[in-house]
Amino acid sequence: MQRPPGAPAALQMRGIGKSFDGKAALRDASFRLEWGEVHAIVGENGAGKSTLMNVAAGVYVADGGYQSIDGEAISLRSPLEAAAAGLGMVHQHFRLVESFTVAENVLLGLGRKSKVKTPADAAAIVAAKSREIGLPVDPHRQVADLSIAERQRAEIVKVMLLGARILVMDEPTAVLTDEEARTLLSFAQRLSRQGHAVVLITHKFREVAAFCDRVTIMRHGETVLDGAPVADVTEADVARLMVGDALTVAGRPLSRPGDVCLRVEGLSAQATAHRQNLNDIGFELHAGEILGIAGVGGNGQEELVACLLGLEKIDAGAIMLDGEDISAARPGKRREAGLRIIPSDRFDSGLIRELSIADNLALTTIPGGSFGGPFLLRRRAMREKAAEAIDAFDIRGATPDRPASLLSGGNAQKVLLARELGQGLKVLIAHSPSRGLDMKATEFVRSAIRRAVEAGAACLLISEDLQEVMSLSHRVAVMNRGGIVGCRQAGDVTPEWIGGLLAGHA
Amino acid sequence: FTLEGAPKVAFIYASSAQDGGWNEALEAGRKAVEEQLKVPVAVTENIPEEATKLRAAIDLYVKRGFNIIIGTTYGYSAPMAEAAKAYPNVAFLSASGTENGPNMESFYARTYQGWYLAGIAAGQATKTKKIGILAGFPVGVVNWDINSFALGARSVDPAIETVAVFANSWWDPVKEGQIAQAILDQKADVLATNLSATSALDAAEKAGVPSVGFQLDMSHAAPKTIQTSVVFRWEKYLVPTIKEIIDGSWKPEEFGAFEGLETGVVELAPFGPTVSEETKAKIEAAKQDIIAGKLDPFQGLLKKQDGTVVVDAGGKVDDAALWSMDYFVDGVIGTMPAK
Amino acid sequence: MDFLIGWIAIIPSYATPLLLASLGLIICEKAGVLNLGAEGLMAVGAMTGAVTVLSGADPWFGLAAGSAAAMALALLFGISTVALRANHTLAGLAVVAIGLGITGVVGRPYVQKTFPGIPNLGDLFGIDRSSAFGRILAVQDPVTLALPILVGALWWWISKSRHGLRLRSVGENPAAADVAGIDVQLVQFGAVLASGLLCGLAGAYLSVATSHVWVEGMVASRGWIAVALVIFSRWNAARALWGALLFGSADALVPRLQAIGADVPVYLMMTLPYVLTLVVLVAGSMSGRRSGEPAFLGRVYLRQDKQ
Amino acid sequence: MLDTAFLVRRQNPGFLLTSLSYAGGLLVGLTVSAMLLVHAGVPASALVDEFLIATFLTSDGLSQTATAALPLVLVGLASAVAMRVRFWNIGVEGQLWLGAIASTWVALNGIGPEALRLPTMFVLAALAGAAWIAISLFLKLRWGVNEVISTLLLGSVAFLLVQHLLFGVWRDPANSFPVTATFPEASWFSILGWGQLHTGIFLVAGIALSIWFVMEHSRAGFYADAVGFNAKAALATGLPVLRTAVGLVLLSGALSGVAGMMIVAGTEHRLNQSVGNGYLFSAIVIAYLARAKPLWVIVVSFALGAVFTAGNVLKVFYSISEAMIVLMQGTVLMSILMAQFFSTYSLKRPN
Ligand SMILES: Nc1ncnc2c1ncn2[C@@H]1O[C@H](COP(=O)(O)OP(=O)(O)OP(=O)(O)O)[C@@H](O)[C@H]1O
Ligand SMILES: Nc1ncnc2c1ncn2[C@@H]1O[C@H](COP(=O)(O)OP(=O)(O)OP(=O)(O)O)[C@@H](O)[C@H]1O
Ligand SMILES: [Mg+2]
Ligand SMILES: [Mg+2]
Repeated sequence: MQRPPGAPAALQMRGIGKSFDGKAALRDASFRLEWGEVHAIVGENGAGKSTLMNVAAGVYVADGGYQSIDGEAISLRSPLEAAAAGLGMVHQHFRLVESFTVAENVLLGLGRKSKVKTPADAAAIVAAKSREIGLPVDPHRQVADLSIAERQRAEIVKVMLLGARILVMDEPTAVLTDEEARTLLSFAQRLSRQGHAVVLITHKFREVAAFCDRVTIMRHGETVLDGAPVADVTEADVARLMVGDALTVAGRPLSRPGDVCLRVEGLSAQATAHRQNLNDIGFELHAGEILGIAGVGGNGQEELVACLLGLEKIDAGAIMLDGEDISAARPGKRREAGLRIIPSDRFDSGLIRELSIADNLALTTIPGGSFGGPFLLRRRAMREKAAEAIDAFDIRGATPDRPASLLSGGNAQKVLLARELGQGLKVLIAHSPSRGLDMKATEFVRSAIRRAVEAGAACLLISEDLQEVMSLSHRVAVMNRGGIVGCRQAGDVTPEWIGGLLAGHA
Repeated sequence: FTLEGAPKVAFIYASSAQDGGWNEALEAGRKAVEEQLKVPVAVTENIPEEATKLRAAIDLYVKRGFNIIIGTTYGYSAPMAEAAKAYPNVAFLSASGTENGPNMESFYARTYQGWYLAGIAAGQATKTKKIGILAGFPVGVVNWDINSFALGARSVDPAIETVAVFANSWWDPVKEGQIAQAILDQKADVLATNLSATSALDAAEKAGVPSVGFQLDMSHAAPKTIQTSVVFRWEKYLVPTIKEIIDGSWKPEEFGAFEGLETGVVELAPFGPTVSEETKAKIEAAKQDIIAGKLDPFQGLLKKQDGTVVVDAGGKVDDAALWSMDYFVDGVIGTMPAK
Repeated sequence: MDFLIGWIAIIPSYATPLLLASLGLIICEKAGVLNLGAEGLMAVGAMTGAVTVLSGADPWFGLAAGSAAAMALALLFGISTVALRANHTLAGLAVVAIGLGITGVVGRPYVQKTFPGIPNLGDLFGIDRSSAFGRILAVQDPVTLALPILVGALWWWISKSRHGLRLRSVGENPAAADVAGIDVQLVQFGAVLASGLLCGLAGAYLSVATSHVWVEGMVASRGWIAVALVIFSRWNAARALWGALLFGSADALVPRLQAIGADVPVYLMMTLPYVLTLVVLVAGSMSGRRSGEPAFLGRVYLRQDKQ
Repeated sequence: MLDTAFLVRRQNPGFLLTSLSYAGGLLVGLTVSAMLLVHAGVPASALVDEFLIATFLTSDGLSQTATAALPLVLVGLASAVAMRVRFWNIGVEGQLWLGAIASTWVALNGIGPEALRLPTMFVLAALAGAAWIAISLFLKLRWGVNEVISTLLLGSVAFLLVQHLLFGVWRDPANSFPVTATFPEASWFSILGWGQLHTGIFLVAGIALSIWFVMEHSRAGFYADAVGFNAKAALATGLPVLRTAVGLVLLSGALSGVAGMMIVAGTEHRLNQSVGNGYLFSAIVIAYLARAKPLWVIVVSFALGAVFTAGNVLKVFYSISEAMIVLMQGTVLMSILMAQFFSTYSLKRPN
């Protein structure tokens, strides 16, 4: 339902600049969103996509530039003003109060003028809306108890309920299953057909191709392609414009699985308020092999990783690394035995924001005695080692002394890789290693893992991204409700098989 | 002892000089010194009872030519004694102190004599045969007030009991009011306070119960019901002593100055409306007996709360034993914190 | 029996100021502003209340004046923490110092001057004191009487009402509150002022209602107890009531034991309120409850920070 | 300033701007304080003459400052090391009292050979302080009891314990005042001949430098930072999280305990009810202003010691009350805090 040419744009931004204390995030960026379209914004990590949309949503105030909604020039000072102008945004980092239920979060967002006054009423409309858009959400559950994917669904439903005419979604599908992503995006498409305008920030070209009308590409804070019809661009065009050069895609490691490296038998752990239970998980992982674990987030993946690493106690079962039971050992000991991990949340349990990059890189080896004896710490050696790693892994924006917090997502992930793929690696547990990364960074991560496996390491790849699991793994297992519900050689895996195993999922 | 240089006097207080009680009573003495002796007098407040801080203050004063230094709390005593050794030509007077020397004298008053008289007033007034007293900390100078008060009341009627409670603070009017209530709840119908705050007297006035104040005349807090207050008149000690120091005739007492009703350092404030003429006469007689040495509040036979004998009939508690008094006498209901 | 009645009757006078201050702190901290300044706020309330009554005003007006003055100090606290984003812990300590200091300086001429306080229920309604209940009720004052209602209302307001939801959201996740259209700073300012109001009332209660006199430092660490009670209550107004009663009753017990001559180690007995509070706290924690601490408590929110 | 929309955080304020904002805050605070003093009757000319000169430019003033700073450095470090592992030690005074009790016990009972009297006091004071904080630590680790409240409450308990002893076994037998007998000289730090400064300064210097070295140059210090910033990540990367946290928290208690010893053995030579008061406020302020950095703790402690010295001068010569001095401290602290705003944030309006 395209409007006639000449009609005012839903959202128009021109010459937008925004810098944070001298460092420019946006330079002269522009964007034009029409009513009735789904408009994709793509770009590398740090290109300024979120910043641009945060400016549109009144979270950031631009340094300069022109902005209008439905033809009317505006200068927003707060998210409230943006909401009043009819713009709603699903933020990349969810804006949910963890100690509230989903319904309470919605009630909060509805504001004072809404007719919905009680959590019970809010719960009713949440349930209705979530059915309508096909994203299941239990309105009565506390957000703290939800998995990332569930939170994402709750956040989307919340913003939908606020009744925006212009809907901005910042990487909404990063943690959804393909099925859920499809449902959400077709809903977005429906919305646009009803005359609303939708912005979709994403790193996945297939979503752009399948669900979007036009695409805007950003690089280094500038708009390099301003709203071209999707039909006119190919994936290669997009990649080239985003990155400035072509990408090579890594496939499955060219290695043949060797001896059993990691054996997990009958692993079980009780559920608690915040935790899914694990029941009787068993698998074998061979050297030189990638075992992929597919499944919807929140089905025990986090818990499995925590148990393997030793952050959580198990109630039954054994974890054998090279024939030795490590299920009672503390995390440090497991690491010494060759266990490494890339966690799903980099800054939650992988890197320490406030510490320097050199410190972060040395974190795991210092307890073992590197960089000085049992007492002293040789900072100079740490710095030198870090400089080498920064070089070797091409970590942009890093110097040994800068705090890790200043790194972009992709580069932070590289720091993690540099550390975890280092000496002594036997078993790598990679949990959603490319979550939220752009194409280039994703390829970098995947090929690094590939190289490590080809060099003889074993890898347990846990991911919600089916494509990732299927293209990298030698074998694929499926996880559902805290258990492994099936396992096959990669060659025999079909989406239907996986879909069938996941069907039990609510 | 001879003073070097022109006399300059300094008073050092541990808290505010206007505390409505102990310090303010000394302040009255200080003002008298200033007016009557026409010497420069400086005042410092809030020097905590810590050696370093007190010593620093004393050093500053001495450097500025002050040569008569008066400390106002027992907590100053030991550091003052050290300073006295370091400055042999400076005179030190230590209120409720414990140390003495060639240029240092501790001074306190026989407050128990006044409290004995107050006890007579209370004993005359009580109908329930129970009176109460609220006090700060269980130190000798407080314990003897409580005991003497109880003994004074018992001199009227040996059946009278005295409820004594320590507030564990010198200035917490909130707690004092609450404790006053606790004492009144024990059916005490006279309430005395050994503290500076007036909230106990206020509670007594509300309850329509006669009361006794301390340190200053506290009648303003309970104009209808107060009987009297046991008050200090420090000028009676400070003016002559400082005069002697200036004259060069001062000789510190070996065990400190310890005066009582006879010099008027301790006395009773004017009686309130609830005190009968008969009571007044009784109190006056006892006062004269004490001054004449015919009566001592702590004369035998004196028993402790638990019945053990302190002194036999005919004997009396000597000064050293007074200072270390850490018991209640027979007739006091209360808990002595620790032994 | 007499002992029990007397004890029960006096407990509210111990608990009321603690509870009032804790309630103020709970509101403030629910909005994410850590408030360690209670001692200073209470000091200002106590002094202003007393000085107002001493200058001839009605005691009720004294309570109001105490609250207002503490609100002024709370405003300074708000400017520093909410507007200028100063460290909450240190700003709280500065408030304690300023409050204690300024009352000592300004209140100096008013020390130890007795004044009339607010009447108790016995005086107001001529309650018959022959029954135990009458004896207990008669010595209470209207403020104490109103407290359970205040607690109930606050509890409902914070945990059930939509305003409470907004208040809590600011302390839990100000970024979420912000995009929900809530003026984070405004809510925090309001909460800080509310803590000034209630802490000031608590302080004024000490001077105007309980002791009818003012002396320097008369708050005597009660502000710190209130800070502890907030944690004890897990930021819940209803539980703060029980905490204050628990602490108050233990505190009231020791002098009463002395008054009947009970042979107890007094100083060790005086540790009872502290130890008891700790024991109950531990018992609560053993049952593994969430602490209830607002997630963003004491931290600085800036909209344009990288989330 | 309230205009949230334009406020951005400076990514890297730089040394100059940070120092400027500190200095500016200090200056404003001092100016307000000076005005208060003048209002209270201190002649403006005297402010410089006596107050500044007497405090900073006389030997007496400096030695007093140094003496006062010794326990301050210890409690400041105590607060700082706990802060490094995110343990809020609000019970510094309680642990200090315990240290004072332990050293008093050693001194009064002549425990151990005379030559080793001070070392014995030191060790026992450290152990006592550590033991006292260990209660809170245990409650936190075992049942997750908030340490703010447990250390605060135990601080009050410790003080009552001191009173129990002072009014009990340790009361001055001659006068029954709550002051212990003066310690035998074997339990005194000897005077260095410069004011009341005593040999305790060497102990404090040794401790402070060791802690600086440990925190900045050792593995333990590295662990401490990691654990403090993100305990979960530290655990996941294999650091000995529990050992580090426990070690530093116990160290914090021990340092407070030693501060108690420093006071009774260094300057008081006896125990009474008031020697430990006020150290909590100082400890927290020092640790925060020093940003938990050991060397800065030393600097800030001396600055605070100077404030105390200056306060003493004001009290003595101008009858300035403690309340006024506390008010000035609060004012200066508040103004330094507020001034941080200008180095931490900038206000950027669209052009
Ligand atoms: N609040 C902020 N403070 C400082 N820098 C910021 C802030 N927000 C964004 N930036 C910086 O601005 C640049 C653009 O960031 P932005 O989040 O817009 O990128 P993006 O395109 O959304 O990347 P991604 O795909 O990873 O989400 C980055 O360098 C980022 O670090
Ligand atoms: N505050 C900052 N100051 C200076 N440089 C920064 C800052 N934040 C980010 N950068 C730089 O900007 C680049 C992009 O970072 P950015 O934060 O956009 O990553 P991101 O991919 O958006 O992260 P995430 O995926 O976690 O949102 C990096 O090179 C980083 O070094
Ligand atoms: Mg980003
Ligand atoms: Mg983004």
